[in-house]
Amino acid sequence: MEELTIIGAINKGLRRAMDADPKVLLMGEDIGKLGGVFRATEGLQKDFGENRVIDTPLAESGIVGTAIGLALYGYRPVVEIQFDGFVYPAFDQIVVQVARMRYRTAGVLHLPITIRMPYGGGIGSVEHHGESPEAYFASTPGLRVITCADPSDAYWMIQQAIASDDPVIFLEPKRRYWQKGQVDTNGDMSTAVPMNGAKVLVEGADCTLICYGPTVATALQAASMAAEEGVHLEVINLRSLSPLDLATLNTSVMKTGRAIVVHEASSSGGIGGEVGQCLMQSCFYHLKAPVLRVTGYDTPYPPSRNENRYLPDADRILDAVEKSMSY
Amino acid sequence: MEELTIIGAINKGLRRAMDADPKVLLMGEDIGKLGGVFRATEGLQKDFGENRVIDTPLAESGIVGTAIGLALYGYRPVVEIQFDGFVYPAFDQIVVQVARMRYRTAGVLHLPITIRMPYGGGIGSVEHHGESPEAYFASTPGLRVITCADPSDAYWMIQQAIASDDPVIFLEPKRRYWQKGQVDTNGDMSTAVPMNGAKVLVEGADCTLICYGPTVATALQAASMAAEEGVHLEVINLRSLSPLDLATLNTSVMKTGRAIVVHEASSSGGIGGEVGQCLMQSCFYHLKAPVLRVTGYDTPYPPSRNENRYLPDADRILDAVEKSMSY
Amino acid sequence: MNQLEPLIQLLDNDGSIVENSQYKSSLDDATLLGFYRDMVLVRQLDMQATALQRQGELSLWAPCLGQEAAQIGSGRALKAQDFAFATYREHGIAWCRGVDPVQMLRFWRGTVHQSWDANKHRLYGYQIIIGAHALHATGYAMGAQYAGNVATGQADKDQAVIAYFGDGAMSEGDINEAFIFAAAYQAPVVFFCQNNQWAISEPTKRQSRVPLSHRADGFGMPGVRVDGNDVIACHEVTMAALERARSGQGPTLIEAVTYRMGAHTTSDDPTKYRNSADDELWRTRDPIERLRVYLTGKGVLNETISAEIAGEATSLAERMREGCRQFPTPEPLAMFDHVYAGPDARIEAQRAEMQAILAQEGAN
Amino acid sequence: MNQLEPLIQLLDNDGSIVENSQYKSSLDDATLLGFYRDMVLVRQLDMQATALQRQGELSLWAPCLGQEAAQIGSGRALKAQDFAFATYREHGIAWCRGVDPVQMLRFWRGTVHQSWDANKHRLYGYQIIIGAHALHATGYAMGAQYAGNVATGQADKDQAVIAYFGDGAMSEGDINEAFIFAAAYQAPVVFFCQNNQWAISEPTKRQSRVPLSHRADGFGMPGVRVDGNDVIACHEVTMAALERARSGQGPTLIEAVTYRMGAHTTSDDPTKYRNSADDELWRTRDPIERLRVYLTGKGVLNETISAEIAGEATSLAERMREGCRQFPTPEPLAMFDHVYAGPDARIEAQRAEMQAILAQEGAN
Ligand SMILES: Cc1ncc(C[n+]2csc(CCOP(=O)(O)OP(=O)(O)O)c2C)c(N)n1
Ligand SMILES: Cc1ncc(C[n+]2csc(CCOP(=O)(O)OP(=O)(O)O)c2C)c(N)n1
Ligand SMILES: [Mg+2]
Ligand SMILES: [Mg+2]
Repeated sequence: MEELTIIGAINKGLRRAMDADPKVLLMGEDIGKLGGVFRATEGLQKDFGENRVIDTPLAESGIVGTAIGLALYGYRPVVEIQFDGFVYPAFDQIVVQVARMRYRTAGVLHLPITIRMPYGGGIGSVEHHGESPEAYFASTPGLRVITCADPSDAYWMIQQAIASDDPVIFLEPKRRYWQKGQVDTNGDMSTAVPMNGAKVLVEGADCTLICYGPTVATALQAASMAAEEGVHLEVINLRSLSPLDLATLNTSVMKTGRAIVVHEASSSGGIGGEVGQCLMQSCFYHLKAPVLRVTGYDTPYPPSRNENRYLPDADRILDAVEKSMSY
Repeated sequence: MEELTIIGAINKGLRRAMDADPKVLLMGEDIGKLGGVFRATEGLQKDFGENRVIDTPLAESGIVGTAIGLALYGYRPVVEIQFDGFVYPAFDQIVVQVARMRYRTAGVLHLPITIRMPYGGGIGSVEHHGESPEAYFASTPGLRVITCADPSDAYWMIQQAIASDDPVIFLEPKRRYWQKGQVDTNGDMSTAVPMNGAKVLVEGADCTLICYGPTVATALQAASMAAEEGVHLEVINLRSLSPLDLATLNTSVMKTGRAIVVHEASSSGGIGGEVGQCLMQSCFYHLKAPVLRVTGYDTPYPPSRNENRYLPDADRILDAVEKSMSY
Repeated sequence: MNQLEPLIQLLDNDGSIVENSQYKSSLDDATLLGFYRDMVLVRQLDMQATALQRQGELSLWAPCLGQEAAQIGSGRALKAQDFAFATYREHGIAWCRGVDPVQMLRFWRGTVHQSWDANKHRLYGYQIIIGAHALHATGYAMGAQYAGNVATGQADKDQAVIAYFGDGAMSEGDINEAFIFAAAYQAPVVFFCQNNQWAISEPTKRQSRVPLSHRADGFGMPGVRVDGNDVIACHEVTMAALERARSGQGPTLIEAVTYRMGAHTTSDDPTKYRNSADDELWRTRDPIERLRVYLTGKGVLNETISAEIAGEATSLAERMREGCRQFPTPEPLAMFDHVYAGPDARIEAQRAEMQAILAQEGAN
Repeated sequence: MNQLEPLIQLLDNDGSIVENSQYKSSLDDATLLGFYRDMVLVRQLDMQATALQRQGELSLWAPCLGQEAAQIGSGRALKAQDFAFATYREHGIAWCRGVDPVQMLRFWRGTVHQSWDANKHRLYGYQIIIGAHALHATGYAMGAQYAGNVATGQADKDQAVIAYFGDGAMSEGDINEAFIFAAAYQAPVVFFCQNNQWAISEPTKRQSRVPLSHRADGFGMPGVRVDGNDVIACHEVTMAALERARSGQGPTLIEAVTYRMGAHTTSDDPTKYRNSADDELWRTRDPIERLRVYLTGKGVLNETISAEIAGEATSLAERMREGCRQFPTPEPLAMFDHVYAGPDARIEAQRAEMQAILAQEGAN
């Protein structure tokens, strides 16, 4: 066991993946000497060289597009998109090419590409540095979309993403990068929790809180506040946004009869609606209240002096719990 | 009253908008001499000149990006994206710039841009010509997303979109382009049904079918088949995918207690889940069955020889009705 | 505009050899005769496919009529170890990469999204999204470099990659980013732009006021402008660029000036936007005809050989007609295959739903 | 690499006038003194903003330290009717467009997404997305053309547009598409690339092996390479390009070779990726210093005037410190304004939710 931050765990996970497989390449803007603007790749170019940790020209479509070519050649590229807000120039290459190559070629070609991306708000920065674009990717067939919320998951899930034969969008909760936790860095990937499964973090009988990435810490906080009031929330870290681990969610909601989805992205068209719809279909007779959502608002991301009002907090979650319990 | 096809109605609507406002410009690939690959702009360059019907270089980001500049100058650009599958290179300009300009500038700048796009499958073409990307746009704050299903709506909604001070994604159901209907081309835009409202097409007490664009005709067919069996479906054409006209949906579902959303796009992350979630929240005690979805599958769009299996048809809708009624 | 600029030409429109200070023909008569046969057969396959579309057997076809020299000349310059990325129009390249014309049709009939095994033919399938594949080609070339398969000096090992696209594509961001990456990493990739003068209804001048090959310089790579209807020049120029790439000297942009003699696709009606005078002019510059004149003049081509090739063409056409109709209609359940590497719960549920529908239909 | 290529220079590093066959200084002493004052004050505002960030008053700042000549030289070439589109680093341009430095800080303090009224200053606000605004600039320039505000010959009417971006931006698809559109329509736009040698940690050679100005030719527009630390040359070159644009002769690309003397932003640590020798070298090429030497030599600048300007700088800094702290923290409810032109049911419901939260907090 080793104490690591999330960003430190990603760095170690990348290193271990590169050690394990010489086909693993890292690509992105400023990932070499600088080690990335968040230092996810710190020290890796020094140790693995410029041919495996590749500083790219400033062109996101170009980065993903050339990663596709490298993957076709037999490499396993790991692409860093510097910030969530800069992924859109690569959108075409991601949703039209990366997502569909296997389907298009009936399995002849496939693209084991991982696209890493810091996402979410709360770091007090300027426009385009606080976005949650996960729904765009989660609604795209052919992509796997996962996100970590603690150093142990960060360490293992990045390795699982790289080992996956499907393309993976790996979302990193940037405002939690410096959150610390124990990681069993001597462990083995095969015994780590699979990346496509949800995890029950806290058991509780009254209502299920479904969260992921940056909102996991918020949900845990809300759960302990509720517990003090005698309300027992079950907290589930979704981890995989596509596919959804509905089996785990169903078990929980069949027990509690209530669910609240918490995410930073806007409500409309977000993961929350999809989860709610799925739960309505699978747990119709068990639901004592509608699935509720505590999310960012249906506006663009606001200026940072207002972001704490925009982001779901424990109070808003507890209000929703109260609302749910009142049905 | 005049009998027009949907594509003919769009052409006439564009012409009328250009006549009414000299600031209206059309931009796109092949929209000039050729009149667009579907002939939506046929004859317009001849009558309005090359400065108002602008053939652009082959670069979608460039088209939308320059349309933004033209809008900032005071024009009202109407952009044609040749096919749904070619909109993604412009995604960044659409979701990061077009959608947010008003918010970013606190109302100082705004972009009255209409982005027209044929969408949906069923025309037997090759890859990228049968897509339904509406959810990407509908989940983007700042955009309005609308779609027509008959010539009268096509005629009026395109004019309303152009007149809107918000940017509008105008989705045209390409396999219905040649569907005919009566249009009151002498009417007045102010008396036409507003573009952001849903329309009840058929009243019925048993179950609500919610559809839009290309699936409206399919839903109507299903409704008449059901009527023969004595099941009365209420058919609602959503028309606006963002914002959703929840008032109209709520009224219907509070009456019927059942709802089925029908669209061509994949199920996961589609409009159906958002509609279902909203209905669960607003009609929880009225719902006799979960809101169900009849949609394209969670795969990329298949080769065209399989597309009729992929697209929702009346039989699949009736199966869902049966399932809903059996709760 | 474009056709007035100087072009590299080795065989002129009258079928005579032209001297060029930089390039010379390295081709013997047998090879040239082979090219001639290639071009005739590719034209045949193209016309047959167009006919099949007219008969309702294909949903669409993008003819390469008039572009045979550009495609055969460059396509025959590729070595087995090279890799090609093409658009929807490069049937001649597919031909050179050993794809059976019957197989080519599967995509256009709507039975599959890709007609052939890209690894087997070392040719990526038909790509519809304009420009996107130029980046894939560049990345693939970077891969060759990282793998140590460039500049080894071993003739059978050093790899190059070629990316085909049109004049219209030159405006897409992706193409320009491909130039950036290729130049930055000195990737062994050749960008082969067939300037067929039209992007659907838009003439090349809508995209650029200067010859497209001029674009190369400012990106830090050489640009070459070649007569795209001269199969010899296309071959030599491409050979040189590929060799440059294989030996580690980096990318090249080739602009082959040719003409789209037919419609953009079978859905298109070019009479809407271009005048027949241009069509007429370019009919007199037919890329096959000039090679025929040259080879006939040299006595390499004669009536017997012509008849032989015509016979081959006839049976190719026949094989296409028959083969096309015999493609199995895809199984509805195949729609659910290959979305992910392994099974996915959602998709399996939907597959089961479809199975139930099929079972019900079977029962009725 | 880049700095060894020939550059247009009118004032050399020692503060002496250089002869140039194509460009001459048209500036009188008073104007030059004005430029000097501009540069000193812009440097002051930049350093003050950096300090405010260090003190926690701003969340971020992107210094323009070292780029004052490029910005003042070009910014002062704009006429009132022109329009500018800049990135996050062009505080000198905002200065030239009459934006109060105090206002500039609002964006960086996180209270608004745009610091000033773009229409009033005819300068679009800070743009973060690299390259995107070059297309907006091109479209705006097309608008000027369609509106008949180009090539009328009326000095106060003809409009030009200028788009600023960096060396890194030259790799983005959007920039290259902007070149395509600008050239295709001969739009009155000047692309002003400040090659400050770095895109965060990446040197310009990661983006291009040839000087960036060379990119222009192949797109069909002139490219000019200018000493970006020479305010006179920057001014003349930009004046000429803008005039070309206004008179209907189309776009120009200007590459101003300068150096980012500071960090990329206040979040950046350049010691991680560049060595101090370069920093030292460029400190000797300070754009303000050479103008100071020149003006002092000519007797235009003296201690009195210097002291006056220093005084202005001091009070500017003071005003910034005070003003910055006085920006009102945005109302939480403002978050719901301006998503759409009119009210939207979803957003109004969410606004009401927030109102309830605020009311509850108020009650507690
Ligand atoms: C990204 C994208 N935009 C638009 C289209 C529609 N489209 C198909 S072919 C074509 C013209 C292409 O012209 P060019 O690059 O010259 O190639 P050619 O067809 O002449 O071979 C267009 C606009 C597309 N396939 N992809
Ligand atoms: C589309 C996009 N990708 C990445 C970034 C992150 N980023 C911000 S500034 C920068 C470097 C820009 O370099 P350059 O264009 O030379 O301008 P400079 O900062 O040197 O003025 C990068 C990569 C961004 N803002 N936008
Ligand atoms: Mg072409
Ligand atoms: Mg720079």
